[in-house]
This record gives sequence, C-alpha cells and structure tokens, in this order.
Amino acid sequence: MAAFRFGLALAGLTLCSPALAQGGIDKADTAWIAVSTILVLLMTPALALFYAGMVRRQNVLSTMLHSFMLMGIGSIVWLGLGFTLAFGKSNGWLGGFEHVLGQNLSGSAPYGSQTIPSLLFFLFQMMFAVITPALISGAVAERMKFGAYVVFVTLWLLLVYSPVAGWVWNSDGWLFKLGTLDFAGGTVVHLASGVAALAASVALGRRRALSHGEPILPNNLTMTLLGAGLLWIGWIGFNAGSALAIDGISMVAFTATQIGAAPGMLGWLVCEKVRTGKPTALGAASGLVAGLVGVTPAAGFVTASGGLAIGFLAGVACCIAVTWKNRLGYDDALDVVGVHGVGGALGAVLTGVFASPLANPAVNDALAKGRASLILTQAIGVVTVGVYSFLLTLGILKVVGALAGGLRAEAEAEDTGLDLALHGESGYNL
Amino acid sequence: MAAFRFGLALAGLTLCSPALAQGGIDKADTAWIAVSTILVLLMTPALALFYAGMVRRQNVLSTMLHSFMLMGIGSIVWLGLGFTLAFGKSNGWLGGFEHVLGQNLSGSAPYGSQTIPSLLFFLFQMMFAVITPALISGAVAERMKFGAYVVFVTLWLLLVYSPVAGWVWNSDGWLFKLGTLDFAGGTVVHLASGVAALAASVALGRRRALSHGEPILPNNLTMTLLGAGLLWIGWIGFNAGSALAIDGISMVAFTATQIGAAPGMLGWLVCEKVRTGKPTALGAASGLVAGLVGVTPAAGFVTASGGLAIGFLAGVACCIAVTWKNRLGYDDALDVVGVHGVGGALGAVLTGVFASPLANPAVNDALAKGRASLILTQAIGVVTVGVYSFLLTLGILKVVGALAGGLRAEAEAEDTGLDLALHGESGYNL
Amino acid sequence: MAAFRFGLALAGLTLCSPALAQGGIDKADTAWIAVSTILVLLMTPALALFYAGMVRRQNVLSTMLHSFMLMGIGSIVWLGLGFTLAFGKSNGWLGGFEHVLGQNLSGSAPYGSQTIPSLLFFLFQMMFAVITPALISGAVAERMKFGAYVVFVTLWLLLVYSPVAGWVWNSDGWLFKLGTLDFAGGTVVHLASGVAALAASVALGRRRALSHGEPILPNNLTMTLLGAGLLWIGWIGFNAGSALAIDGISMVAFTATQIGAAPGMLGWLVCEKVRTGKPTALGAASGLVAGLVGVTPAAGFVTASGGLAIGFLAGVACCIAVTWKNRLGYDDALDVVGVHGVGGALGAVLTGVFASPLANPAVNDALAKGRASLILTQAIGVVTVGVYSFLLTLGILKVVGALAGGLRAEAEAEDTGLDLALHGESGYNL
Amino acid sequence: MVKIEAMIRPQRLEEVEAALRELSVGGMTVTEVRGMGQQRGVTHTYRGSTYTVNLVPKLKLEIVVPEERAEEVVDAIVQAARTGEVGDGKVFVIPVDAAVRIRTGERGPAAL
Amino acid sequence: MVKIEAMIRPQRLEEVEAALRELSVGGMTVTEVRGMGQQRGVTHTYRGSTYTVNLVPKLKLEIVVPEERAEEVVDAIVQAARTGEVGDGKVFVIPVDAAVRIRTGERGPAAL
Amino acid sequence: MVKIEAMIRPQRLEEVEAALRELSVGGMTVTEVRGMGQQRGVTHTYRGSTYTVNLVPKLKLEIVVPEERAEEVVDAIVQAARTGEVGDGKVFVIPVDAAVRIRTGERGPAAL
Ligand SMILES: Nc1ncnc2c1ncn2[C@@H]1O[C@H](COP(=O)(O)OP(=O)(O)O)[C@@H](O)[C@H]1O
Ligand SMILES: Nc1ncnc2c1ncn2[C@@H]1O[C@H](COP(=O)(O)OP(=O)(O)O)[C@@H](O)[C@H]1O
Ligand SMILES: Nc1ncnc2c1ncn2[C@@H]1O[C@H](COP(=O)(O)OP(=O)(O)O)[C@@H](O)[C@H]1O
Repeated sequence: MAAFRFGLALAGLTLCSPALAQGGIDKADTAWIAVSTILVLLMTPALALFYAGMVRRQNVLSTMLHSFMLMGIGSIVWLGLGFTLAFGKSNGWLGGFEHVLGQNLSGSAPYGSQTIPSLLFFLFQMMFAVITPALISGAVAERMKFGAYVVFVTLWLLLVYSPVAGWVWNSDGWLFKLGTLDFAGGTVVHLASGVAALAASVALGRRRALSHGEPILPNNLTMTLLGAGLLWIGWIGFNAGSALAIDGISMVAFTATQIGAAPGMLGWLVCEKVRTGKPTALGAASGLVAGLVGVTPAAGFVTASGGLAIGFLAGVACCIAVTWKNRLGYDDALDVVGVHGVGGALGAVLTGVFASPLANPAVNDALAKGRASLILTQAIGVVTVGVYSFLLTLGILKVVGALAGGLRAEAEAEDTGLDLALHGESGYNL
Repeated sequence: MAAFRFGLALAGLTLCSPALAQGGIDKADTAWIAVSTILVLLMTPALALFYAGMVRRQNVLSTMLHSFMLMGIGSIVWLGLGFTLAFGKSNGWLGGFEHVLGQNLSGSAPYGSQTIPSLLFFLFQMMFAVITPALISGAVAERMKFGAYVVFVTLWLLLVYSPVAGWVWNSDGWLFKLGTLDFAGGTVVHLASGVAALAASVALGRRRALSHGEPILPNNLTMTLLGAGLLWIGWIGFNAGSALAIDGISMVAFTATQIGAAPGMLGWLVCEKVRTGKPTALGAASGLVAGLVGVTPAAGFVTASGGLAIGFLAGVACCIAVTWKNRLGYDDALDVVGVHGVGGALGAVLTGVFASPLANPAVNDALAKGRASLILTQAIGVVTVGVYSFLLTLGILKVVGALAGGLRAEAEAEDTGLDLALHGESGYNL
Repeated sequence: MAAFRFGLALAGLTLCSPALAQGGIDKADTAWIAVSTILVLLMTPALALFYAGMVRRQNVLSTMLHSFMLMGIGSIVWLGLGFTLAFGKSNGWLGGFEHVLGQNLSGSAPYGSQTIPSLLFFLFQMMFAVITPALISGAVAERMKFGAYVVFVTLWLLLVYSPVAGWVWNSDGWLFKLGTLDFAGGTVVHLASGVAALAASVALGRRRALSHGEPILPNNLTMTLLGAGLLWIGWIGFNAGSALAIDGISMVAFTATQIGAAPGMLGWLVCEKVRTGKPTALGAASGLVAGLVGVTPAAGFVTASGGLAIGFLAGVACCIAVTWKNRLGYDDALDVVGVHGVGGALGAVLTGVFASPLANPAVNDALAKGRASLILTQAIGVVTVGVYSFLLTLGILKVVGALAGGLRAEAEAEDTGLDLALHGESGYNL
Repeated sequence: MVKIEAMIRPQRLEEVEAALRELSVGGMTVTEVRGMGQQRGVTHTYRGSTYTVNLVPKLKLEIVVPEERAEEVVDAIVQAARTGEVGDGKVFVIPVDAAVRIRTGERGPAAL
Repeated sequence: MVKIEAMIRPQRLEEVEAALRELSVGGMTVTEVRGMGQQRGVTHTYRGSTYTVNLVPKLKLEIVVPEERAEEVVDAIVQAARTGEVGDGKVFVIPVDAAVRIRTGERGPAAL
Repeated sequence: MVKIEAMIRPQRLEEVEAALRELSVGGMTVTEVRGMGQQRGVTHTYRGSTYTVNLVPKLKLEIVVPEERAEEVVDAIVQAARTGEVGDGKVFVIPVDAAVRIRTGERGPAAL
C-alpha cells in the first residue's frame, strides 16, 4: 500500500475525480481513508478479544492488555519516531528525521503525490504500526512479564516494523524498488510479526501448565468469535483503504478481501472435518483470519477468483500449520506462527502467482520480466524480511531479558494467573 | 432499494452532485456505499451475538456458527450464482447468467444508471444475501444437524432469497413492476426469512428440553444486548445505504431508521410493563430490533413521524406476537417468526399507509392510483413472497432431511448440547 | 462543535472543495458526517459495556439498560423538543420552537452556513444528546429505581443538556458569544454530566453493600475493556466529526483525539504503578477514556503535542481524582465525577492553555485578548455550566423523588440485585 | 437425621425435583460439580488437536431428612435419576448429628 | 471432630466471617450453591412469558472444628446469618473421623 | 464406607488424579470452592484502591471408598497435593452409611 500506490496510481483504475481540489486533496478520498483508518484502529481491540478468548480465564486481562498497550505505546512511538523512520526521505533502508514528533505533517496538504492530507496518511499508517506488534503478543501469552513486554514491543516497533515498512512501502525502499508487491502488509505486517512470534516462543520457553499436563482450555470462545468478526470488518479498511483512495483499486481490494476471508473459513472447516470429523467454531474464526492474512498482500492485485483461491489455500495451510508446534516443541500459545507467519509467507508468494492485470493494470509492469521473476521477487521479500525479523527479535529479547531480569513472570505468578499476580485483577467475578 | 432506486432516482431528492464523474461514478456516493456495505457486514456477527446470548450455554457456539457460516457460504454462493439470479437481466422471475462468478462487474463502471461501481453494488447486495438466511437460524437453534444446516441455507439462498430479491428489486422484477415499495428489505429480507423460520420450526419439531419442562434460560443477555446495539449501528447502513447514494433520500432513510428503532424499544417495554409489570433488558433489545424491522421497507419513503409510528406499532405488535408460539405449539426458538415475520409483514403494509411525498417525491407515483391501491399492492407482495418462501422452505427441508438422514441432531447430542456433541468445544471455561 | 464551526469556518484550514454543490451541500462532507454520526451512536452501546462490566453480576443488565434507554428516549425527546431548544433561533439562553418534532429540517438543505443537510446536523447532534445523560448513569448504578431513572434522564435532557448545548454551540448562545472554546463537548457533555453525577450520588446516597463491607468486584472486566475500545473508535467520530466537514480541522481533531487517548492510558498506568505497584487493565481502560475526555474540548484547536500533553495530564489527574470519593463519602459508583467531571473541567481549561493557531487559524481570534483572557473565558464556562448542572440536577431529582416515591429501589431489591428484582432477568446463566 | 448426597446427570434435575415434591421433602441444596467415574470423558477439539476431558458435568444434591425417611427418599431419587446409561451417578447416605434452622433456631428434625 | 455445614444467604457472608474470626476459627470452605425450601423462588421473565425458578442462590460454608467447639460455632453462625425472613438457611453438624493437613501431614484437631 | 473430602490447590488436580488412578480408585466428584485459612488472601486493585479478598480458589474432591482403603487413598492425596507452602489444604474423612449406584441399584461398596 502506501508509497506503492504512488508508483502505480497513474496506471491504476482510478475513478475519474473532478473533485480533485487545489493542493491535490480529494475530499471523497479523504473521507474514505479517514473511515479506513478508524476501521484499522478497530482491529486492535478486535485482536484483544480474539486472543483473550483463547487463553485460560486467569490470563484473560493480561492478554487483552497486551493488545491495548499498543494503542497507547504504538500511537506515541509512531508519532515520535516510527513514522519518520519508515516514511521519511529514505536511503533505501531507513527514513530521515523530518517527521519526528509529527513535524511537517499537514491537515490540508498531501504526502507526495497522494490525494489525502499527509496527516491522514500518517494516521492510517499509525494503525498498522499499532496492530503489528500486538499480533506477536499471542505467542507470549500467559507467561511474559508485563514490563518486559512493554519494552520489547517499543523496541520492536522501532527496530523491526518501521524499517521493514520503509523497505516495502517507502518509494525509496529497497524492496519497493526491487518490485516486491505487498498491497496491504502480507510481508510487512503478517510475516514480520509471525516470524517474530516464532523467535519469541523460542526465547520464552514453554508454559508450565504444558509440562504439568494441565488442560489449557479457551476461557470464552464467544469472545474469540466476536473478535474474528470485528477483525473481518476492520480488515476491509486495512485492505481496501490501502488503495489510499476510493477508486477502482479499492473496489478490487474490497472484493478480494471479502472473497478471501470466506473460503479461508470454509477451508479450515473442511480441513478439520477431514482430520477430526468435527468442524469447530474456533476453526471458523481461525480460518477466516487465515484467509484474510493470505489475501492481504494480494488484495489490490487479484480478481475475485484469485482471492478465492488464495483464501482457500491459506485456510487449509494454516489449519495444518498450527499443529506443527506440537511436534517441534515451541510454545506459540495462540498460533501466531501458524496463522500469521505461514499465512503471510504463503500470501506473499501467491500474490506473485495470482496477480492479474485484469484486476490492476499496474500488474503489467510487475510482470514485465515474467511471472517466474515476480514470484522470485516475492520470495526474496519473504526471506529477507523473515530473517531480519527473526534475528532482530531474538536480539531485542536478549537485551530486554537482561534489563528486566528475565522475560518470564515468576513461576508462582504463572500458576496463579497473570491477571491477579501482575495486575491485581481478575477478568470475571460471575 | 437497489434497482428500485433507479426508477425513482430522477424524482428523488438527490443532492446536486457536481462530483459526478466520467463513467457516471460519484466518489462521495461510492465512499458512502462502501461504508454502508461494511455496516451491513457487521450485522451478521451482531446477529450471532444477539441470538447466541439467548440460547443455553451448551449451544452458544453452534448458534454463533450458524450466523458465521453465512459469511463464508453466503459470500461465495452470491459470487457464484446468487447475484446473477437476482440482478442479471431478468424475465420478471429470474435473472440471467451474465454475472456468474462475478463476471462483468467492474470497479470503475456502474451497474445500470447508478453512480457507484457495479462491483460495489454487488458487494452491498452480498451483505443482504449473507444475513437473510442467517436470520432463519434463530428458529432452528439448539437442535439442527450442522451438515443439514449448511446445505439448507445454501439452497435457500439460491432458491428463495435470490429470486425474491429479483422480483422486488430488479427493475424487471414482477413485483417491482407492480409497484411494490420495499426500500431496504421488509419483504425480501424479513418477511421471507420470518416465514421460512415458521416452516423450519414446524419441520424440525420442538426441542427435547421443552417436553422435559427444563427451564431454558438465556446464557448471556449482555451478549444479546451488545448484538442488538451493533445491529442498530449496522442497520443504518442497511437502510440509509439502500439509497445507493449519499443524497436526500439517504438522509430521510437514516432519520426514519433512528426514529423507528427508538419507539420500537419503548413500545416493547410498555407492552411488557402492562403484561408482566416488569420491563426487561431483553425486551429493550427485542423491541429495538422489531422497530428496525418494521421501518426497513419504509425507511426512504416516510417522514420522521411516519418512522415513529411504524416503529412503535412494530414494537408492540412483535411483543404480543412472540407469545403466539406457546399457544400454537411450534418451537421457534428465538422468535424469528414473531419479530421478523410479523414485523416484516406489518412494516410492508404500513409502508403503504405512511409513505409520504414529503419524504420522497417518488411516492407521488406510487400513490397515483390512491393509497388504498398502494396498500393492496403492498399486501400482494407480502402474501406472494410469504407463500413462496413457506412452500419452498418446506420443500428444501424435505429434500435436505432425506439427504442428511434427518434434520435433527441425535437426542443425546441435543441433551449434551450441540457445542460439545457436534463441534467438540464448549463456549465457556470460566 | 456545531455552531461554533460556522463562526470559524472561514478562517479554518478547510480543504478546498470544488464538490460544493448547489444549495451549499458538499457530498463528501455529508458522507463523512453521516459516518461520524454512526460512530457517535456506537458510543452508547460501548458505554453500556464499559459501565456494565464494572458492576456486580446481579446488576449487569440494569446497568446496560440505563445506557440503552437513552437510545430510545433520547432520540425521541431530541426529535420532539431537545434539538429546537438547543439549536432553534436562540435568545442566548434557549432556542425557539421552529424545529419541534423535526419540522423545518431537510435532507437536502443545510442548517445555517454548513455544508451538510440540516437533517444530518440534527442526527449528529442527537447522538450527543443520547450519550450525555447516559454518562450520568454510572453514578446511580446498582440502586436507582427504573421508573425514576427514566423520568430523571428525560427531564435532564430537556432542562440541562439542551440549554447548555445551546449556550455553547448555538451561534447565538451566550457562552458562544463570550468566546468559550468547546470543540466537541468538554463542557457541554463531560463537565455537565460529571457534575450531575456528583449531585445524583449525593441525592441517592451510598449503596447498602458499601456499609456491609461487601467487596464490590467488577463482574466482567473484559466487557469494560471492549467498551473502552469501542468508545475510542466512536470518539473519533465525536471529535473529528465535530468539524462538521472532512477538512483540515477534522484531520487536526482526529490526530489530537488519537494522540490524546494514548497518553491518557499510559498516564493512568504510570499513576497506578507509582501508587500500588500494579498497572491494571481497568486502569488502561479508564485512562484512555480520561485522555479522550480531556482532549474533547481541545481536539480541533491543538497540535499533536498539545493533545499529547492534555491526554497525559487528564490520565494522571483522573487516576488521582477517582479516589476522592472514598475520603469524601459520596458513592459515585463508576467514577463519573472523577473521570468526566474532573477530566471535562481540566480539558476545558487546558484548551485555553494549549489552543494554537498552528492547529487552527481560528485560535488567533480566540487569543485576541491574550491567553490569560482565553483561559479565564474557559473557566467561566466551566463554572457556570458546572453550577447550573449541579443545581438543576438536584432540583430535578427532588421532584422525581417526590413523584416516584423515592429514588432508590427497595432495600431487598438492592440486595437481590436490580436485574432480577426490577427486570425479572439475570445477566448470566453460565 | 441423615444427609442424602446424590450425584446426578444435570438433565434429570426436574424429574428428581418432582419426585421429591411428591414425597413432600422440604428442602434441598444443589451444587454444580464435575465427576469422574466409569463414564467416558468428553473429547474436546482445539485447533486441530483433540483431547479428552475426564471430568463431566454433574449436579450434586444434598437433602437432609430424618433417618426414617432416608430409604424412601433414596429410592425416589434413584428411580427419577436413572437413565440406565453409564454415568447416572451415585447416592450416598451420611449421618448428621444436628440441624438448626437459622431463622428460628429450631433444632433437630423440626429444622428441616 | 465435626463438620459444620451452613447454607446461608450470600449477603450474610461478611457477617458470618467476622463472627468466626472473633471465635478464632481457623478455616472455612465456601461453595456457591442453589437451594430449595420454603422460600419462594424468583420469577424470571423471558420475552413476555414469566416462570418461576425454584432454586435460589445460597452459599454453603463448611467448617471442621473439634467437637467441643461445635456448639459455640453453630450459635455464632446462626446469629450472624439470621435476618428473620424465610430463606435464612440451615446449619447441619456432621461427624468427621479424621483430618489431615496436607502441607505438614499433621492429623486430628492439630490439622485444623 | 467413608467419604474422603480433600480441599486442594487447583493446580494439583492432575497430580492427584494420576495418583488415584494408580490406586484404581473408581470415581471422584470435584467442586470449585473458595477457602479461607492461614494462607494470605489475594490483593485486588480497583481503580487505585486495593483490598484483600480472603477467600482463595480451591478445589474440593469427594471420593467415597470402602473404609479399609481410606488410609492409602488419604496418603496418596496428601502426597500428590503437597507443595509445602501454606494453603495446600486439608483432607477430612467422613463416615458414610450407605451408597447406591443409580444406574443399577447396586448398594454398598459394590456401588462405588
Ligand atoms: N467413588 C466415588 N466417590 C464420589 N463420587 C463418585 C464416585 N464414583 C462415582 N462418583 C460420581 O458419580 C458419577 C457417575 O459415576 P460413573 O462411574 O461415571 O457412572 P455410574 O455411576 O453409572 O457407574 C461420577 O461422575 C462422579 O461424580
Ligand atoms: N432438607 C434440606 N436439606 C438440605 N438443604 C436444605 C434443606 N432444607 C433447606 N435447605 C437449604 O436451606 C435453604 C433455606 O431453606 P428455606 O426452607 O427456604 O428457609 P428457612 O431455612 O428460613 O426455613 C434452602 O435454600 C436450602 O439451600
Ligand atoms: N477448619 C476448616 N474447615 C474447612 N475447611 C478448611 C478448614 N481449614 C482450612 N480449610 C480449607 O483448607 C484450605 C487451606 O487451608 P490453609 O490454612 O490456608 O493452609 P494449610 O492447610 O496449608 O495450613 C483453606 O483454603 C480451606 O479451603
């Protein structure tokens, strides 16, 4: 999205826009992106619900708090430094400092050649910066120290998310220049966080309850379902808003998103039916998220049929991937690796496979050197972002662990539950 | 809505629109309908909450899943075949095949004389196709086989919803040509599903717990209230979006919707106060939904006072109607008949009574042969759609029952609860 | 907001708007304010969740109902009389009767010099009128008679809210003319309701459980967190929509809102960490609301740094203020005084401190007599509205108490819980 | 006096209640419990893994009656709670030394 | 030793706790239960129909004490839990053969 | 027969279950309870105020066994439930006069 769109805008199916005003701002585009920004903001509380429903009751608040903290920390860090590192004038790897603390952002002048105010572009991007680190929290649920978590996500946002967003979406970013297609964040958001989740699972180790053989049953799946439903709603802003205008591309992205989530849900349910005989409500929720993850990098580049295929494949693949951890022994509590890591990587590659000039004329450029070359470019994006995020995450956790005297809550706190032990509260008194 | 609006658009209170661009697309209209589409999408998870709060705790997930399944199945069926059966070039009864699998839909060219991209019109209509069969699920809650449910709603969407939507909203539909007024789906959505709910209640029979005299207490009314609140929010997109533009009609519809829901709530509470002495929270939730159902067919055709009257009458009437089932002996678990059937029929007729040229100049045409004639036309719509939906639903259930070896879950599964028996999960582990 | 904007519009950073159509309506502005209206509507169910999660389980439905009732009563009262008292042609103190029952409101002509239909302005304002009295309900939770509550909020809406809204936002209102800045309702909404909450706490007396030393533990903090998240979402419509256009001011307000909520959350958590050593999830939820309350009057007048400062100060101040009640002995059950009263007053004064012409050129006018004078003007607004609301609320409660034979539910009803005693329901059967 | 403790299937509560009413048994206290025994546990599915939860939901009834009524009450419960399937539960009889009605201070069988 | 079982109104827990503390009673176990007796059940409304739920929420307290302390503890509970209205509940005294403190393995009254 | 009642830490359920399985104990009933004793209550924070809740979550196990097995079962539970920290809980042994298996009507030790 983002910068990417500038490159493609001329070629895109942009709706004709006599409303384009002085200063290049289009009010209808602005209204739509303001709405999209709000929709993406909604995804973080939705994620809090989605995750919190799956943990045990004694950790339900600490899990929600992991997401909510990003609404606080992420907004401020993005204002202070994150945005400028990603979207300031870049040397290919990192942006300059011209937007530190929101400087040089305006309510009435656009960022680059966009048709929305730069302040709005900053806000829209902020919501991505808020939710991405929150995604990782699913891996560390039920056992991480609160203070360590806070420092970790702050550093991760600055050292992993911001640079990577710049590589892919800043028009001077090296992956952008390479031609990597990532419409709304398959690589930047999902892969980066999914891989970080793997690193964090390894760094933190397994929950004590797993060794005790205690059953870890989700405390409230109705909450998880509601979260999944709201994620779907918000995701339309995430993907269709990434057109940064209310134009033909945004319509294509809206369609692909809707038509990607649906078969993701059905794919996961079919996979469950085959495996255990019982399609589950959690499977429906997980599958729709998997479908959405898969279609995210592709949304503005594929036709409805492309979205259908990607969504279904992501649903099935993630359903299979979430059981890996049992064999491999890492404790990715809420399956961030299986859903966002695998779904993000798969989606990025499948974007190369299904990108179609019928959906978006800009794909013609991307296919200039042939489809194989595009798929390779996509794979390069996946590998470099994946390796970078994995290594940096490990490094950050090392440092944080040293500073905080360990990453994990005391054994007793873990047994009691983090809500009471760390926060002095319990989720329910029913 | 839909096609209906084309007929009326010239006469409507359309806001002047210099932003109307080449190709006839208006970006502000497009932004508004994109938002409305998202709002209608929100109604399906909202319905899941509304319904799931009312069942017993052992069926809470299966009930939510009934709604969520439509987000998966409905989206794909509508893409594949539903839309074209409803909105393809019609012989009055059924549309042609030109939009199978989303063909001939564009992100930049409108459908007919509309001012939004045809792809968006397709998406907006999709959300109606998703929620309508989900409404029926309230009648079959706590006892239907999952596989049978899936096949049933798929067939119902194709054989009942799609044709009926075409009759009323396709500009070549026979009820459209007859002059039936249905702004946003009183007949197409609520009556059709409410009558289908009656047929399904009869076909499935009563829950075992009712015979045992077990108390069937709602597991979580806070969830039902939240669902009702979100339904209200989404319904504004449903009704005001049915203007298919951000124009004077959409403002009229927004007003009527808000002013219909409010007295629906109060009407139901007054009815309860009179009947049992205790106004209830569930009554407030039910009443606001009843008000919204009642005002749906009328929204773009009535003044605020008209909306007020319709909402109040619907609130009182539905409050009375939900007790019929006890006398008549059918087990409409969550009162789809009493709320959507009765509210939908009442609203359709009252649309004839309260439609006013002050709200919408197009009503002048509708009143050309006098108000009695308009009311008769409305009644014809109600009766034909009602009879069609009832008979087809019975027929589909007969076939599905034969295929699936019965419509009902095993007795033991029903006693254990469908969540654990059919899906291997339980909603809460608190 | 509202009328205020007319005064400032010319000087504002309005985006250029070639889309401005005949009749002065701008479709993009209309679409944005329609969306904002829906977002503000969402805040009332969100408030229901926020409050209901904090009470004991036996009062969860009655608490939700307190908010939902306003969606019913508030909408109708505002249509009937409230709007015209606030926004009819005013003598400085009260508006005329030209809009009784929605008369003279149009879907296609603007109110005054606005660019949106007057019907939409009416709807947008309605949502403020709906939520403001609902805010008070947090103070009277767990012990007020239902009938008395219904009459109380009806009278309060007409006798307190409507006039005060007119004083501040009607362009003929005396506080408006004085130059009081209240962008989105710091004084009108939060201070007025917060002070009313104090009066109501005093009038009703303490809950019986407090005297018994029973622990009053929140029944479901996940609900409170969800409510807080949705409040944040809705609040963007509340504040950014108060620009009444999708222009530069709305972008400034959006930014300040987001950047005010975030440090509010963090400020409260820091305060808790210092005080008790444990940052809590409820603290995060309360803090973000406090930040939003604080930034509400300032939103369209301050830069991001201004928002940051106000939000942080509000978060810390309210965290401290909620413990006053323990010392002073009034039973403000859910801390409406500490959050909305204190946050509203603080925000109003800090608006005077941080208002900046960099954010909004109109501030130049407001600063014509110097910043000290502006701060004084703000303080005058706070004091007069505060005193008016306090006295009127006490008076209304006196009358209602006389009519209803006391304001409080029977002792037995309070002990059993209001849900079962007054409404014959219980929230959960888990 | 004795206390009769019955662990039964939740679905049989209404039948047992009715049977007790017929015998004019004055009171009862009910607790939600989970039981383990010969009855197979239920299989839960979680993200594709399945595992068995041994404890199944039961209700525990406690009814204090004069010793001489114990036999008929136990029989009534056994009959009303029986489905014939594994998992129907047990009835235990436990001696009670004393009983007091809090409201009146009455003691012994009069307190029941 | 004996086990004192008291079914009381939930609202009286604090009073009873205080009374027990006064007597330096060492421990107690509390269970949420629902009771049936002379007290009228509560009426629930559901979509316009009303019906009565016979079981009302109570708390069950279990306190094991040496036999010689039983009398005073029972009296203290009865006094603290009494409101005088129907539904105040019952106290039962049940013989206990043995007691063990898990932490230390202490047995008999020393375990309490 | 006797009924063994054990109040244990929720976290020790799996260990106790395993120990009982080893002894081939046929059945058990589990209740969620809250207990008060020497263990310090937990501190709750609420909007900046903190206060202590004396009752901490425990599980109550009820296991009816023939009198001759009581000793070994009690010992097994004590061992499996012990952590050595205050709050490990108690085991009580209570006489049982009679037992019936609802499904079959079997009585006495055969019913267990
Ligand atoms: N020895 C026991 N002590 C206490 N409760 C028991 C015991 N054995 C069984 N129960 C209770 O009785 C219930 C039913 O027992 P189970 O063996 O499954 O079936 P059945 O009684 O039909 O043989 C169990 O779930 C448990 O609650
Ligand atoms: N025979 C009994 N066995 C066990 N519990 C009983 C018995 N009778 C009453 N209870 C318990 O005592 C509670 C109060 O009894 P009830 O008859 O309503 O009032 P009261 O004790 O004031 O006469 C009941 O709700 C129930 O929990
Ligand atoms: N006298 C008693 N009667 C009934 N239950 C008791 C008694 N004393 C303790 N308990 C139960 O045992 C639990 C543990 O007791 P506590 O005194 O805290 O620790 P410990 O047993 O390690 O000394 C309590 O939470 C309570 O459930």
